Amino acid sequence: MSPELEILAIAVVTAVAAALPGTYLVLRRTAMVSDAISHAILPGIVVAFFLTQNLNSPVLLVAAAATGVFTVVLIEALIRSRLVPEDASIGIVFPAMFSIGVILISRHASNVHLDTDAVLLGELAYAPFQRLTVGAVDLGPTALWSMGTILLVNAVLIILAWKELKLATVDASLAALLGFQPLVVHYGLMTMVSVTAVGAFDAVGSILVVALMIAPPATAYLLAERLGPMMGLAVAVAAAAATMGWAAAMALDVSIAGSIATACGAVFAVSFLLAPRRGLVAQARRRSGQRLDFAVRMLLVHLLHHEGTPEATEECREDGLHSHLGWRESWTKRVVGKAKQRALVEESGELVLPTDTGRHLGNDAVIGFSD
Amino acid sequence: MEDRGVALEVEDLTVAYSDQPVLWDIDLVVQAGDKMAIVGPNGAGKSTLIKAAMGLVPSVAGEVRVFGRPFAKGRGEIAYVPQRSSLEWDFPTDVLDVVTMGTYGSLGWFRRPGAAERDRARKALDEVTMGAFERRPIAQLSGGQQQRVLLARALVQEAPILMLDEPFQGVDAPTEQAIVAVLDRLSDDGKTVIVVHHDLQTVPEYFDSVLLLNVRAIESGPVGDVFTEENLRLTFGGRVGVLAQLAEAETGH
Amino acid sequence: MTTKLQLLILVFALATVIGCGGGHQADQVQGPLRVVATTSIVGDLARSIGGDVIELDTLMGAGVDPHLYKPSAGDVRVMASAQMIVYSGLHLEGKMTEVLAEMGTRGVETVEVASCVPAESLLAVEGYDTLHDPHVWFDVGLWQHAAACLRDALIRVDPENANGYQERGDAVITEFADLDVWVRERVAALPENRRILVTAHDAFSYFGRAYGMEVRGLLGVSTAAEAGTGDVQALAAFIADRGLPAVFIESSVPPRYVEALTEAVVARGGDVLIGGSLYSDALGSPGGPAETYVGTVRANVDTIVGALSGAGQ
Amino acid sequence: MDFLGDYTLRIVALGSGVLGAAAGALGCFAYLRRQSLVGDALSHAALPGIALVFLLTGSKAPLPIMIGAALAGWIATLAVRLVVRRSRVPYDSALGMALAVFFGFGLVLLTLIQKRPDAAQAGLESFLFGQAASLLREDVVVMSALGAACLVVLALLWKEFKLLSFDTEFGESLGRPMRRLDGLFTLLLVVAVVIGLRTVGVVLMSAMVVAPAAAARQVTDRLAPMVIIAAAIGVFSGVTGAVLSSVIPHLPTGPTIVLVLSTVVVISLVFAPKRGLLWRWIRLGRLQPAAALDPVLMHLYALSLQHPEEPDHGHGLAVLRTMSPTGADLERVIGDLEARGLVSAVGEGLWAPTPIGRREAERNLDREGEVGS
Repeated sequence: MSPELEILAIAVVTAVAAALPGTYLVLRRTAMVSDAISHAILPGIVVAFFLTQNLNSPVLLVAAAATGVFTVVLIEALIRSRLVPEDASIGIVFPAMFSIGVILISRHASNVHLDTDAVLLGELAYAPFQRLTVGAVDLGPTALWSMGTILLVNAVLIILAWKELKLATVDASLAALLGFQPLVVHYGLMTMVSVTAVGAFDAVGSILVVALMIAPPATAYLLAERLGPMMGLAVAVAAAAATMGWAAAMALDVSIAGSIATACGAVFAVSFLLAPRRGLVAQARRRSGQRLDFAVRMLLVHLLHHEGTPEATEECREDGLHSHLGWRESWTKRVVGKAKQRALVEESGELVLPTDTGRHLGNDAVIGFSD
Repeated sequence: MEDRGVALEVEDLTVAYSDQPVLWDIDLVVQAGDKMAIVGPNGAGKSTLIKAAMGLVPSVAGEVRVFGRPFAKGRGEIAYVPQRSSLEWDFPTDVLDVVTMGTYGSLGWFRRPGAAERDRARKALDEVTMGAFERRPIAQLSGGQQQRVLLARALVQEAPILMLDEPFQGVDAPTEQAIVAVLDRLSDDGKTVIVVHHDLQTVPEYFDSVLLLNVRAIESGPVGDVFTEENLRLTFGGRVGVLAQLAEAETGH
Repeated sequence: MTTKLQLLILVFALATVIGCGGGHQADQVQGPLRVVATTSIVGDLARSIGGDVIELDTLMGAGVDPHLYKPSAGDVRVMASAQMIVYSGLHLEGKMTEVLAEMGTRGVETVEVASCVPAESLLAVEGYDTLHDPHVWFDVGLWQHAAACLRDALIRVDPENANGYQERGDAVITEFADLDVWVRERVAALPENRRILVTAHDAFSYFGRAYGMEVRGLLGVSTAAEAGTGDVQALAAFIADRGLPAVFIESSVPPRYVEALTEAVVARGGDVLIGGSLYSDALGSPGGPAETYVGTVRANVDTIVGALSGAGQ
Repeated sequence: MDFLGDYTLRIVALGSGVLGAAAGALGCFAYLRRQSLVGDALSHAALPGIALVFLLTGSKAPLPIMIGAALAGWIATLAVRLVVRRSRVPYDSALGMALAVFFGFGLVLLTLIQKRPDAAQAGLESFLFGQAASLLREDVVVMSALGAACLVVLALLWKEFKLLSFDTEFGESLGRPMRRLDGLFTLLLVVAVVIGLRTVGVVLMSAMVVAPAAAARQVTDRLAPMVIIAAAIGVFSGVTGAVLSSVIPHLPTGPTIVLVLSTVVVISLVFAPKRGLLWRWIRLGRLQPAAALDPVLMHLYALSLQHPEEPDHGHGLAVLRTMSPTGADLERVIGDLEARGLVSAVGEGLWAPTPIGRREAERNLDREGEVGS
């Protein structure tokens, strides 16, 4: 595989690995945890550096993951105290954690090039150049293996604990009633989020992780009604956005992570506009469709009302309808056209008369009940 | 009932969420002084109807007139009591403050409520027998007390029309009695009261007119004329339980 | 349960497919030696020694701070097809340094120029014996080692053009030697009590040691570090006490830190100006006087000496 | 030590204090409206604005850069508002998405800028962000003016902003333009946050919005005191942090202020009268009805549902302990529940809810159902 294709593979694997736990984050309204972790892991990295005195040690990565777990536990404990809402809990914990890291650096290591970026690789473009070799055999980029493993573990855990996770996400009190342990399931999920996030920070960078954890599941949320399809869609959207962003970055020679994050936004924006049922366009279409539908019924009611009465020749003339109904002429034409098309009315000379179907429908409308 | 003029007139109101019409071509005339219940099964669009009539949810089509004037000009004539559960009860404020919010409409911009406004609020609180609770943080209220506070807030608005969304949902018996008493008093004073209601049994007792709603307006008018088994079957689709409830209601009164 | 089992099997099957990615080799194509340099300062060195014989790509252009560099998609191709990669090292390029070092173990010729400097000449970071300040190039004498190192590496990798490399390399080393003397003379012309360089961040330690200037910075090298109110006060007191006429901003650091410093000095009754902007981790714009390493060093020294010897008592 | 005599300390303490007051007050509304993380989101979302301004003007002049940043942030918040209003995507997801997508787009622009051989780009992305120790006199003047303006707007529109945070629908039913008020409030927040980013940096600004409000909320049940207390906490933390970092060498000012703020939050969470954790713990010991008792009762109720035919089927403490591994003192909680007649012993170490306990549990469930819907 060429390095470009390896990057694509890493991007897709990371995207899928992040979208899986991301789906639960979106549903649980704790999406911002992903960003909070990216700030909050700093003190863990710093302390691990003090212990190892080595910026390249894998211990730093492990410490980052452990700090991530600690962060979500802290946030969760605050939320559970019910003294502070979710978003504020996140907003209290991560600045405090980050500040501890900054103070440690400023006091003890201000001349070491030590920060989150310097410790976690965080850059897709370099990922193909860090490779896993056993003996003389090149097994491919390290990031592909690490993210592949995380993806595998996430997928297996989610499949095994599907029911429990679903319940704990959708309705924690019901889960408790049914004898599940939402706390255990929840902390398990949060550990998954944290490990995935830190692993992915190392592979692709923090901002892309935040984008991949939130945007694909949010896009899927626009399109799907149930958890299973939503997660499937999230995975598909994540992979598609990663591929599109990658291709755009290659074509324009720009930041790959930035491009994929932008693609995530673009995919969401398109779904937001064009989603078949929930999209803005569909909403607007439906409005105008309903207006027309509604007008057709009004027309029928009007025609029925005057059918067979002396003023019918006046009231039901095609060219006079608009003034009687108080409609604009062009709109009236559209409504009559629609009614004709649905065979609800027919022309009889200058008059518009309801057909049998139209009469039926109109009567229903008058009675006000047809469900 | 003598004709005291039309308080609220809804014409051709259609509302849709997603692709389902929630309300379909609703026509409704409410006479001034009426005590009207809006009744229908879950998902019939009862709450949506009063929200749409208040302009709180966008409607696809239709018109609302208040005392013959377009809604935009007549909005000040309506006081609205939202569903209790739609509010953030953990908000840092006390009972008197919430009730005083009812005076904000008449205060206009920038002016702060003063002693006069607080007095009005206290009177309203007394009327719902919550006078002793004026300094109580709202987070510490029971469901029934919350409901009475919201009613008091609407009373303070001194509007000729009141719309209440499920005021009896999950409240205790004393609260229910207190609310009914207030509604009766309002009606006696010539105010118009429109209530989204879910308990069929109490309709004949509490209200003098009723709108049967299931996406469409099935029928509306005086309880005696409209609240029939046939109409209820049309409204509720002949569900078991509903008719039993009705039977119970008939034997009860 | 069967669906669960099927799903699990699917997952593992996918994992196997992904796992069989396999490796790649940089394709060997005939033509000029393809060299990739990281920072603009290293790129300038490679250009001077390699001349037109090599095909040089410099990843970070003028003004790009190596701490903050964001690679673009094109860099992947450039790096993958490189026959030789030249980088500054000692963690200047952050995590990239580590990646490049690893590439060096896999057949790509990599040259970490800062590590060519004799170990005893490197400044250790206070408190960490194994870590060193990467800003070696401000000591022009030390940068001669970098030039020699790169020259030898080019000769080794591309013996056909050895003569050219040797010639240009020697010329560069001579030029640096002259520059070193020039800088020394310029700084020596300053009165002794004016030989103090105050900047926003600590990038000038090698410069200070080599040319006899005391160096003070407000911020450390780490982009995450922050200054304390006490640090600003202490540095302001120091400047006021010494009656220093000028302090300096850097092109890549917001001027407000140094502005806060000068405000504080003025409030203490001192009279200090911002003496100008120094180039720290990157060269100036092409076409300007600081487009080369030599030009940048000259520009910095002119700025420093000009401001410190100027107004004042 | 002569605190007030020193210029730097005076400026830093004053600046942090003013910012603390304004952010603390505005932050209360942000906190109550669940917009606590707007500061963090804006600091990322500003990047494309910064990059575009540089692409257009080629300079890092602070004012255009700040305007670009504020505009990008403002557009991001508008996008969040649109998404939340017109779809079912929750607010926090929309916010996180705006943050990441805007920042990602900013990265794309930055890599384009990097290709331009232009030394003026040096340090572009860090140019927006200040540090508390480097506050300038000019900053203090600007912050005081804008802070005062914010407080004046808050005071003038007090009841409208209260409606906005408590019951938007009711506000609308009064005919108030709640959407425009929402836009105005968000604009105030954006301006305050961007000024804060420029002067004291991302993390301190994020904390200044959330922490004072969270701490103040614990100690009062009314809005006006909450806003005043939050502003006071902001001032106190700003000044204390500045003094500490002046006295102790190499103690960075911004993070110190954040830790002072965090300490205040922890203290208020633990010691707040009536709400605080300590209070809760004491109540647990004192046979008072307490929310903390509920989980154990709920678990016992849930367990009993598994034996519908056998209402008196008892369960041991070991089972309960696995259900609530929070380390609560189960013996005491159970004793307390028994004293209140909510549970009874049905065997050696076995407990079951009484009928009253069942009703209580069912009521709790109803309550949670309502909150959830």
